[in-house]
Amino acid sequence: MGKIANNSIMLAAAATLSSGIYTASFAEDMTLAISMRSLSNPYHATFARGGEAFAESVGLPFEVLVTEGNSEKGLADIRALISRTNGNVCINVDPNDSPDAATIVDEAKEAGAYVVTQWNKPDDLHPWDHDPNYVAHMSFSGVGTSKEITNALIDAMGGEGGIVAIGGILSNVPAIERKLGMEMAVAETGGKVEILDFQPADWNETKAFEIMQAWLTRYGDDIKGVWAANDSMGIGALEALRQEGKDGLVPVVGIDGTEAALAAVEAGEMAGTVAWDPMWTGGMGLSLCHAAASGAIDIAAEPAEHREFYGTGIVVTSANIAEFRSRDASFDFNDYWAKSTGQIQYQ
Amino acid sequence: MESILELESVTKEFPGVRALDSVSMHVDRNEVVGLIGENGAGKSTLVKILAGIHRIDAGTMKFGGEQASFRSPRDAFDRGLTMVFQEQSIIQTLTVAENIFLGREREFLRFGIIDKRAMNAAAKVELAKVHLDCDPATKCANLDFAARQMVEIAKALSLDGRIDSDIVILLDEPTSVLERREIDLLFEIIKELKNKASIIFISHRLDEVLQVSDRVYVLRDGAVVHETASKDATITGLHEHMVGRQLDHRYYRENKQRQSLGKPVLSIRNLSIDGEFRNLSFDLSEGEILGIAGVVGSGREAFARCLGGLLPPSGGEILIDGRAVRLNHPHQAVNAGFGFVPSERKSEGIVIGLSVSENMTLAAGKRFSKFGFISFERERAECQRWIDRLRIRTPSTKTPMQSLSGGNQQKVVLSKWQIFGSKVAVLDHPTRGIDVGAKEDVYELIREMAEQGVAIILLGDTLEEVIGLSNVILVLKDGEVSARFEAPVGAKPDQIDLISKMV
Amino acid sequence: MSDKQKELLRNLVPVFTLLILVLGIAAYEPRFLRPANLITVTADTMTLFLMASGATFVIMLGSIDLSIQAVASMTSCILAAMLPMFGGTALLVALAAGGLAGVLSGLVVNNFRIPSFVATLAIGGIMTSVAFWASNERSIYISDNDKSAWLDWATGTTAGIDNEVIVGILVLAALTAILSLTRFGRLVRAVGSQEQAVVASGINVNRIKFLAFVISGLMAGLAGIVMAARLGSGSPTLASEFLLPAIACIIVGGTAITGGVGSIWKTFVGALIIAVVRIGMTFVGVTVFAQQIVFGLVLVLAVAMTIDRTKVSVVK
Amino acid sequence: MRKPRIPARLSRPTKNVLAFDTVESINWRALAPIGVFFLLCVVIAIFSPNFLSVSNAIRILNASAIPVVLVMGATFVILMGSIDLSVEGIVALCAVVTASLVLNDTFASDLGLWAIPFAVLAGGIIGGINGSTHVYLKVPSFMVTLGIGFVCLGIATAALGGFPVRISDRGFRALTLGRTLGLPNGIWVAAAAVAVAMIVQERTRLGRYVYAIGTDETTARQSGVPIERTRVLVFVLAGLFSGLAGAMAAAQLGQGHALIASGRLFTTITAVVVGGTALSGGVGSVLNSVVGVLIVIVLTNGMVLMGVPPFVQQGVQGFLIIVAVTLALDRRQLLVVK
Repeated sequence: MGKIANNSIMLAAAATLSSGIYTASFAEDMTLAISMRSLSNPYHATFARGGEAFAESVGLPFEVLVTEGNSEKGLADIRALISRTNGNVCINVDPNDSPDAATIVDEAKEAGAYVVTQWNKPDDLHPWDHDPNYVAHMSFSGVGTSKEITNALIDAMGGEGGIVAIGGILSNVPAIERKLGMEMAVAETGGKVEILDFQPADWNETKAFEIMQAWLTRYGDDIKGVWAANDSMGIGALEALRQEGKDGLVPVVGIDGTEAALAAVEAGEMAGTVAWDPMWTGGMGLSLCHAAASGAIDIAAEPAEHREFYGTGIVVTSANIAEFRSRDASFDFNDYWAKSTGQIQYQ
Repeated sequence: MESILELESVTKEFPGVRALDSVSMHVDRNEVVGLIGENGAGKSTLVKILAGIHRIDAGTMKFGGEQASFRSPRDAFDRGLTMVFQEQSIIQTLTVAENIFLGREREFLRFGIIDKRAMNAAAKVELAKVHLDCDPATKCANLDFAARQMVEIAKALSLDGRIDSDIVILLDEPTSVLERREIDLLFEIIKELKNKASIIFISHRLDEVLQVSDRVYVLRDGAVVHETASKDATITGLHEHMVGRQLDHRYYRENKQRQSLGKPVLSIRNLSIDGEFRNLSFDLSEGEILGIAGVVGSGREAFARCLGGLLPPSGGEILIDGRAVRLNHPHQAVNAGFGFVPSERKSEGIVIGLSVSENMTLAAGKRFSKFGFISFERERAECQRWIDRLRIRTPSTKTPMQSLSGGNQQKVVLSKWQIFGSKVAVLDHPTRGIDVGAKEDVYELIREMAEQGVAIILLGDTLEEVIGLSNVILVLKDGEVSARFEAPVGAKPDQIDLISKMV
Repeated sequence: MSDKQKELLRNLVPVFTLLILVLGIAAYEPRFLRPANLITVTADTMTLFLMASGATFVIMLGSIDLSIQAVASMTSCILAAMLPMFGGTALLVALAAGGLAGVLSGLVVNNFRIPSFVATLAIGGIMTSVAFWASNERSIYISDNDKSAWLDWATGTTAGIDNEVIVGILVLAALTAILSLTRFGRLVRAVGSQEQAVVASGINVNRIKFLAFVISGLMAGLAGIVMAARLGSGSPTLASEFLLPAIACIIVGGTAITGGVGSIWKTFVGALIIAVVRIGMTFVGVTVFAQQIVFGLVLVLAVAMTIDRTKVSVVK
Repeated sequence: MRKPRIPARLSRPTKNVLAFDTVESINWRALAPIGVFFLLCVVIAIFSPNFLSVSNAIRILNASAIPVVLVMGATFVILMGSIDLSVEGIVALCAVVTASLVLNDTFASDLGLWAIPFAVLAGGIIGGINGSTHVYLKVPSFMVTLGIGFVCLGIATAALGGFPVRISDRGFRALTLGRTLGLPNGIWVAAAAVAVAMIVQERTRLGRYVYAIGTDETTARQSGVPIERTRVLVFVLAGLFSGLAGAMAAAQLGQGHALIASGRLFTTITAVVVGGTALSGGVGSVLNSVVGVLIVIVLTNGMVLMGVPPFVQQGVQGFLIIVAVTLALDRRQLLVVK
């Protein structure tokens, strides 16, 4: 892996030489930007910090755009930014909904801007079809990591029993993938573990709290484990358990690796979570985008696994939480693919 | 005797109207002063000035010997001038006690909490003054109209003992909703009150005014035209001062009253609404004007609203041109041929946000539109014709309705049904609150409508109006017809005859 | 005459507000005024306007329609789900579904006499379920073929102008015609101003209300279709976070929330004000942390400026 | 002296088209929301007998605690004929304030339960801003509270840079986690809020003035009711309750962040209306709203208990709300339905 990265830097360097004239003036007053749902959740707040850290490292102006959960607003803001900068902009986008990615890529292409997308994009939209403006798509394997964390939950339950599962917004792509991963893991137990009920809580803590309460009435002690599609909902369920004095007795897992969830894992209240690395996706996405835009690499010449790749999602449980806390989270902005865990697979 | 309230040359003008013209009057301590006048004579303007709703333009008002100008009804109240409004100022969702002390709860506060027991006890004291025996904790919505009126009077009386200055209580048409025995009781209360307060008594029932008051002022066209001690006055004398002439036949255009009527239009058979009126039957022909007399609560308002489709009948038949019609909704009534001119002009007669022409064609809109699109020119032309014909004072057809005077607004309402082509016009107090000139225009229009063959049912503002305009008069009492008077030109029935059948 | 001028001035306050905002932003970042950018901003505003345009009728009645967001999402799902099989028919079905939502709202408000605030909120919930059902709980992509075959009228360009803008202007013209040239439009104003008097004049007020809700549903449906075309997909959450901005742009334009006063072009201007404030903040570079705060404050100030208090007696 | 009794004849004010106020119907109608509540309980219990367990009753009460506190304020605002859309903003901001003032992972402070007065005060101040802007700039409450709500959410986000403040003060969390006499403390706090609201409604000038203004603002003004002051104070009151709800939300979830109240707004208004309070003002009560909250919460709880498929839940909820309001609301008192 590292080898490939090194090679590609060489290639990129060569490319820089060849296309240097074209990009030299371009990179000068380039704007860097990040677009995402909102700043009011820790994942995206960290994502933005990653972007900011990279912008500081190269001394370029940096902007944050938010969609507020509204695709049209997200697109309008991106258009406004492209218009203001005359297309001289690199955007690391976490689209509000997957179809938005196509529109964003079109806009960028037309104006000569560069984009990297995160998480959401249509399966048939590929960076290599839109060279060079669509630099890359980064994601995490929703199904794979969900399967891993579900296995962690099943382990914590002792391998059998009923679980209840709290999902995200029904039609949301990560929500669908995470649910699928959970179902696959449960299916692999061959009936030892059973999904008692699945309810969507729309990523919302309070809804998860109320649903968990109702489950306690409906299933009572039959609930041996709680699966949540993100940490917020996991915490909501945990608090409902705490209310009944059952915190720590029924294992809960979430996904995202928020500080609250990590602390709950440390305290033994949650059985585990998946830590993405939003600092890395935010910073590295922008770094890669900038590299392509400034000509540091010839992105069109990069292989597919450098254009669509998974980041590292670490399953954190009580077993490895100490190790996780003490790990070296720093990374090199110029080592683009060091943390990649392979090309994105489509189901 | 000492004057508590003194008005000196008080003048009040509104755009286009001089509502009060140099009015001078005084109220002495422990005196009951009657105030009479036709609608539009300036009574309500005077009341609003006393209440602090309007300011005077010229002249002075003295209260308790000092120059006074009230900022608001509350201000007037606090200083001892309190009124019982014609339109009730009771908040129905509050209790009796809360209404009596609304805005004055301070005396019952214990650490910011209202001491309800103390408040109810105090209310009980006030209620005793009006001999109303009800639980002060009852919601006012659960009281009937008369009881609410008594609560209002009790509210006024609650000033007694709470302020040092003299108290003047203004009773604006207090008897109009009361039954006979309640009226008697009210008069007894007024007699008792005289020891504590001065009273201004406004009523259109002249006999009552003479019975209860010591002195009477007669207002006409915004001026005091007559002042007399009650013991020296007669009903007819006061009446002539009120209308300003001996009963004038021309005033009601009696010469234009139709002698011969057209074919029958409307037949009412045993019409009833539970709790309002019973077994009403009559026939009405083209060009005929049927006056309906009766006190409030006689069922005549409900009857008018029934024909407007606003109160569904509970029994009986209504036939137009021999065909039975259903009146469960206003649009059924309108399509059947009824044109209802409501007494509540501001809320039901006009749409304040629309223009003059838009109001005029509100009902007949279909005639002025093709495929739903309005033919503005046709509409404008038609409306302009009516504006000219009815002498409606408006700068243009597009003028917003709110900038018209009451009389002109009412003409617009009448023209609405004329334009629509209603066969039966139901006029519920068509001259309420409009000035004298406009009144005559309205009378003229009513005669014209009759001439064109519209059958008219009229609930008049005054008995005189009903008598003057009608071909035939029905008197309603307690929901039933108590008498029927033919009223041909030259042989009109007497007011006294009607009143005797009304109460 | 001076009264008339005052009236005209009062009517134009929203326009002045918009101009001041545009000039303010342009003073800071002149690129904002480039024609291409102005057209883009307008095009981006059109879905918001479409959603608010029909609801303007309902608000002019003195009622409110809180189902428009759910209706728009639903029609996007129906469109995206049906396009591959039924082609252009899907457009009609989706639009009809929007109208049907309006029919339901109208029936519930009229026949059960439930305040529109709650009735439309509840109908919105039902429409969300329909959207989940129609989309099989997923975002549905619209293929490029279908898009170019059936949705070009919404997303293409004509004579250099984005078609969204043209659709928006056509709707603006049509609805303005309905509001100011037809009897129905006049009665909407009358009902909002003094319902009892309209009832007493023999007008079937329920029919007026019903039609207003249907128009609102249709326009929300159209907004959903255009949104789906622009974003290339249908999703049960496609229009989320659109509801309050849509209501806001009606009010910011100067239409009274108590009814009786208002017009479609005011909503158009209101939508532009909302969009210009939002996009303007990105242009001026207001930090994203402050954007919501600035947006909230500007909203209140804009209404304080644009609302016509001469026609509303009690402010609630 | 003769004493007139209150005549038994029921009056019908002729000036209103559809206004009938008969004594019997008001009493019966006032109980309708309670009837709807019991009906709902019976239906759910048939499908899911667990519903009737004591532990589930406590869970429902517990889930109702925060909404109940919220509707206490919202009811007064709605009784006045206005509306408060800033609920989510104020709750979120006050939850952040609370979380930042107790022992937490972000700021060095440790006020413990003393943080609550600050949160409530903060809510009251925002309510005051709502009220004064509404009254003195004459902007409809709908827009003022919408705008101020955005501002509050913005501040809550900006103050923390998007991260939550996590509470590490166990003592403070006892506000909702602890139990007294077997019931979670949150329920007691909500009960206290209801008691306060009842006193305000029934026994203070403010409460009485709210009804007076909601019923007939002009008459109230003429009677000397200070309209402007009352309106501002009602928004302050609503802010205070929202502030308290914010503190409770922080205690319940152990953190404060900008999204902590999302979804609360429409639940609150729906509960008030389902309880039988008219959006046009004047009719209703805080007790009605408590029943309204219970109906809404039981509905959510019941759908999970009965296993209603997730994708139709919103539809079922919408349908049932229409049914509930149809049964519960005394619509005959409304002249016109808007």
